[in-house]
Amino acid sequence: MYIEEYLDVFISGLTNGSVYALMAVGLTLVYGVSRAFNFAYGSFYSLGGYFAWVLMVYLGLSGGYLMVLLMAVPFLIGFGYVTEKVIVAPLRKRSDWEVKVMMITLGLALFLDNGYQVLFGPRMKSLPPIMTGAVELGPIYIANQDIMIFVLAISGILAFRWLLNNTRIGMAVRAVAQNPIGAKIVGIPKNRIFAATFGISTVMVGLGGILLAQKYFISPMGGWDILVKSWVITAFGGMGSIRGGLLAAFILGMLEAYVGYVFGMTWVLFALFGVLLATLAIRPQGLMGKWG
Amino acid sequence: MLTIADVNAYYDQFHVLHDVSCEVHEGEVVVMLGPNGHGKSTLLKAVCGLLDRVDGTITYKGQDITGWSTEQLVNQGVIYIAENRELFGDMTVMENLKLGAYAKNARKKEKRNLARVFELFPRLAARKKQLAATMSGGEARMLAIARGLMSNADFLCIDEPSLGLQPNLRTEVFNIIKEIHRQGKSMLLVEQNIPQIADLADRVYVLEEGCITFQGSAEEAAADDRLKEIFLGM
Amino acid sequence: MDWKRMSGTMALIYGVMALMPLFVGGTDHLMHILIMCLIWAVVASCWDLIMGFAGIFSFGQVAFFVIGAYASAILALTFGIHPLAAMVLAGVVAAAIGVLVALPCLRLKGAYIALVTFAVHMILEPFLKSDMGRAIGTGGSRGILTIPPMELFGITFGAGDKVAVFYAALVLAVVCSVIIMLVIRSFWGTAFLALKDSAGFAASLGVSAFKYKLAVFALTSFLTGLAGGFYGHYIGMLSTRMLGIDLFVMLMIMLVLGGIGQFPGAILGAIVTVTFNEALAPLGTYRPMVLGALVVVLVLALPDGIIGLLRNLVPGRGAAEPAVAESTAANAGGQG
Amino acid sequence: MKRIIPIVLLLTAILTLTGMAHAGDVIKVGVPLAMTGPYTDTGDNYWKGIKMAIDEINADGGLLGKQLEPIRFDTQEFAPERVMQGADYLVGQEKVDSVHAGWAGWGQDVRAYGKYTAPFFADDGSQAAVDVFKEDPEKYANIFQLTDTDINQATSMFNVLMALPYEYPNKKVVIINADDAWGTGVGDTLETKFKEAGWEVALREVVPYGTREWGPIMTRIRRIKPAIIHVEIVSAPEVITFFRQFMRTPTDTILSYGYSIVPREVVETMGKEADGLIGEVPTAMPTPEAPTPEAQAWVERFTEIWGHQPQAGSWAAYSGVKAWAAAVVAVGDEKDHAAVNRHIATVGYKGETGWWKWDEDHVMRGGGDVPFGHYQVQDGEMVTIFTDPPTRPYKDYKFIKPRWIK
Repeated sequence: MYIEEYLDVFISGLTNGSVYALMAVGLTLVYGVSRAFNFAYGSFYSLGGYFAWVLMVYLGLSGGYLMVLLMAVPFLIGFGYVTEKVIVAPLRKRSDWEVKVMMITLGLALFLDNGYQVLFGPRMKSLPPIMTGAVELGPIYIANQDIMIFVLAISGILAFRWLLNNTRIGMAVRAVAQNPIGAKIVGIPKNRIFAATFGISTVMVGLGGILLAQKYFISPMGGWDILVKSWVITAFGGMGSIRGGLLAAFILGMLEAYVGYVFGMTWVLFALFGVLLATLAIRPQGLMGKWG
Repeated sequence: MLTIADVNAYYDQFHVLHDVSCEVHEGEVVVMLGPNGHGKSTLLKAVCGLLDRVDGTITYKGQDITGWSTEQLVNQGVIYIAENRELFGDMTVMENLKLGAYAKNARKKEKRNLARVFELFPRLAARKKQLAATMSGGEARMLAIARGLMSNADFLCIDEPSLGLQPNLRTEVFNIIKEIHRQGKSMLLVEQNIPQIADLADRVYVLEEGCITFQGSAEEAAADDRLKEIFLGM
Repeated sequence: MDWKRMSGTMALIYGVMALMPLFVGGTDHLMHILIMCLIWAVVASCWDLIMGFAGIFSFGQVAFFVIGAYASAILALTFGIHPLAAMVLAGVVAAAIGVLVALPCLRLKGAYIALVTFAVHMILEPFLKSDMGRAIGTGGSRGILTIPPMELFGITFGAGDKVAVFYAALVLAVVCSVIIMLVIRSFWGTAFLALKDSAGFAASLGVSAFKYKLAVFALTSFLTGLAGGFYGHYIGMLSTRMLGIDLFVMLMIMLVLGGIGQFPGAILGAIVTVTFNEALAPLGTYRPMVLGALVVVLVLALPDGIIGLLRNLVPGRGAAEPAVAESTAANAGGQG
Repeated sequence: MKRIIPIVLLLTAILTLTGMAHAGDVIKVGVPLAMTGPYTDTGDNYWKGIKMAIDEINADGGLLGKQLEPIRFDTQEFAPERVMQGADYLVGQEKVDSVHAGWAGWGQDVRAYGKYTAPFFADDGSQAAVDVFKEDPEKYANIFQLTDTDINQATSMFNVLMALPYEYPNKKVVIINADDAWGTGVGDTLETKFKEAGWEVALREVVPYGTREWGPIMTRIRRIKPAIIHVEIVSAPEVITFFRQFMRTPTDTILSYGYSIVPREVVETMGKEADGLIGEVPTAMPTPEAPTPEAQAWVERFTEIWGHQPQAGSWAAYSGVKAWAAAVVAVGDEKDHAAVNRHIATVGYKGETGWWKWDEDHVMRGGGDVPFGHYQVQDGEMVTIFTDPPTRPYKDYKFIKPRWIK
């Protein structure tokens, strides 16, 4: 047995899982609250990365990641909010609106991704590492960068939880998700909540984009992988279930790492979808989802 | 206070209300009686901005509120309390109440209203942390009313408050409604039958097949043989 | 749309198409565009049938197309089956896989179905490239480069004779469209509309959601696979590059343009989209960006696609249909 | 409904007219490259070489007195029908007299352009494309490959790895390649070669594009401690993340990147961090010092125009245009495609480094004046240390033992 190797892979899975969790939670939130499925989610991931790149590399602003995060949050919230207001909200009253939302966000994704390509060129962009060096515990080696990503991702999720549980807007978001009619009765402006949710989810995925850009780089089409993974995690955990999404993110992060380690990288995608299908066959609503 | 004039309302494609007119004066409790499925709830929903299509005129405190959104109405002090409660099941009693005070005008008075509500519903005060979904029918009903009161409303539209309740709970709910009335709120109440009608209502309407078929004071209603038999269970 | 209007519109579209070779028959490049219009018209119509009418969010249409193309090519190459028979068999293969996918899917809802069917799309590429794929003759990542063209009545329907291929494609498109139209006008179509409005109501009518949805999955996969087979024999080569996001997005645009659930709008959507995409070619690098922006604008501006627009422009007997769907969708996001 | 007819006719008219706008004394040159989608970057590299050649010819008074006019076509993601569409549009419709592509469809292009007679230059580097050519050399007489096949390139990589002045601590190799035709071709060839030489292929991984997390593979590599790791994924993010994750706890391993060394971002992003990596470029312009003064002048010209060092493909595509132009001049008629093709195939072309000769399969085989270049990153830039075949050190440049090897 190679105990330390398994530990090594475990850490890899944990880091992956934390970032997936950060990003999948946003997708599941939007679906849970407004039943809208956002195909441009991956493009919002790239948006975060490019935003940070413009600030840090192109404009060369000093202030490091703290400054970038401080500026990115309002930018991303605003971007998501406006996007919802302008292109998603008008569709809500139409027939087949769910398909139309998928289509319009797919169109947006096409626009954004190719827009990045035109603006920033096809080549990848990189960000300075958030931290260098590593912690060595005997045979186990953990890069500080990974620790930082893990810590920031988890803080992001905790902040998100705090927001949902303890703020008026967070409670309103949960209220709309649990009972849209009840929410309407007490005077919660549903449409504004939908848009706000979209904004919050954009922040989640955009921050994920910034965190990962310094390790995995930014490229115009780089968001598709994120969209697919977030989607799988969301469905696996139960669409609209935030706790389910968190659990699923870590399970899939681990699965990815161990399948890659034991069987090889080719099998990761097969394994992901295999587990998803098996789960849905037994529990059509995902791990923690509810029908409706 | 509230005047409904020649209102026609539609539910999906169905024409439910036909030229309904009625009114509620300041400080009054008006009870709308009628059999199930004849449009009572639809009328309340029409008032509270919960229907997509309403023709006619609804005025509240002299303002034309036809076509207003629920959100605006809540801010103006009109609140709907649903027959099936529409609580937030996965949230605690306290969270439900706080959300009741979501409207702008209610936020400032949240603390005061919370104290009043707990005074009115001591049962809820003891269960602040319980999830709404795990409450019994009677408690849930009380929570729904309490949540409505949190909006600082002057005018309550209560949809069948006694539906599915044990007789003793029913009495308790009606007593609370009376208490709320004493505190100066006006109400439009919808019920299938109320034995204690005279005790509670100032005036009574009967809505059958989407039309108003009776109107009068509570005493007149209690004296009406047909009403007595059908709605008042006397 | 009523029966007459639907068949009339279709006859008009295909009639105009049938005349096109008179004008551009000598230009291979334009003939190719026309042929692709017809092939995509079939695929888009199938997608419309399953998504617009049956209300199943299937995102696996491109996958079934590619499955059909590969199956037909492999059958013709390794077993020497006549391409026409291979095409039909490829349709059967696609239908069988469609049913396999449908079985777990039909227990699911909305975005879940979209994910599972899209998963088929996602997995298909690594599968075709893998050793398993190579073993059944997909040629791995090289693809298949020598697919025999279809020969019938002494005519070779290959890339060399585009006019012949065009008319063969036209026959295919007309046959598929008529089948789809018959389905929509039959009890199936009524059943689907009932299912879409209210599953409970439909059940009370004795409509078995499962049976019909399974059947529509099989039918659309079959027709899509058939079109895929046709494509393979026409182009003469296949590669996994068809599974890129490009084609998927194009098909979606066809549907948006044509109007969801507005058959035969999808046919029109396919023709306009392919033509439009070619017309945008001079934009070069900006093309997909403009295309994306167009999708956004068109979805907002054309609620019922081109067909809806035409219906408003050209009032006719069937034009005054009330907007029934509005109210059912009004409680958007409701029923939480 | 009647409005459909004019709409359709109008669209058709627009399409037809856009193609007929030009006339006069020009020679049209087709350039089908990926302008959008995931292959945009490579398309860009080829375009820079082609554009440079065309501009030079036009500045010199054109070809046979006529100006060259490039007509571009976006091949997107190389879907079969897209490749065919390109051929039908450029050659069939626009009647171009030569086509200059880069990556063009790995065999699909041979079939699509083989229907026509206009000379077609591709940089497929793929045995699949050559196999299609061999089916009917007569028919495909207009197809010219600017680089040798994946098999021969991989063999060359192997030969150079074996020729490195370095004592391998063991005979274990790890091969990681992308799941496309190129990656698989190279990976398969290397696997065979290493096995024949008595090496143990301890791990062979085929990974999809987009792989960024190498943790699980690194864990296995650390146990294997291979003497060589070969990575063949022509995309910068993949190979950079691989390198960085490898460097966290490096083993005593030579890192061979093959053609994946090519994306400029590898050295641009990493600079001196990348020192020690080795890689290969076919049809290469050796750097930092070109083999001849003419070649050195070319490199300087390129750098001046585009603001960066030439990338793989740029020079090959440039030379393709020049080779065709030379043949047209020799034949004296750009419309006599058969004669032009024959001239290219039999005479060849004298370029900056010497003679370009196509073999009987119309492949520009590595060797002679245009060998494969083998590089090592030294001091943040790619330095040619070997050329092959025959395998010999390039000028005075030496292989340096990577810093991570103890």
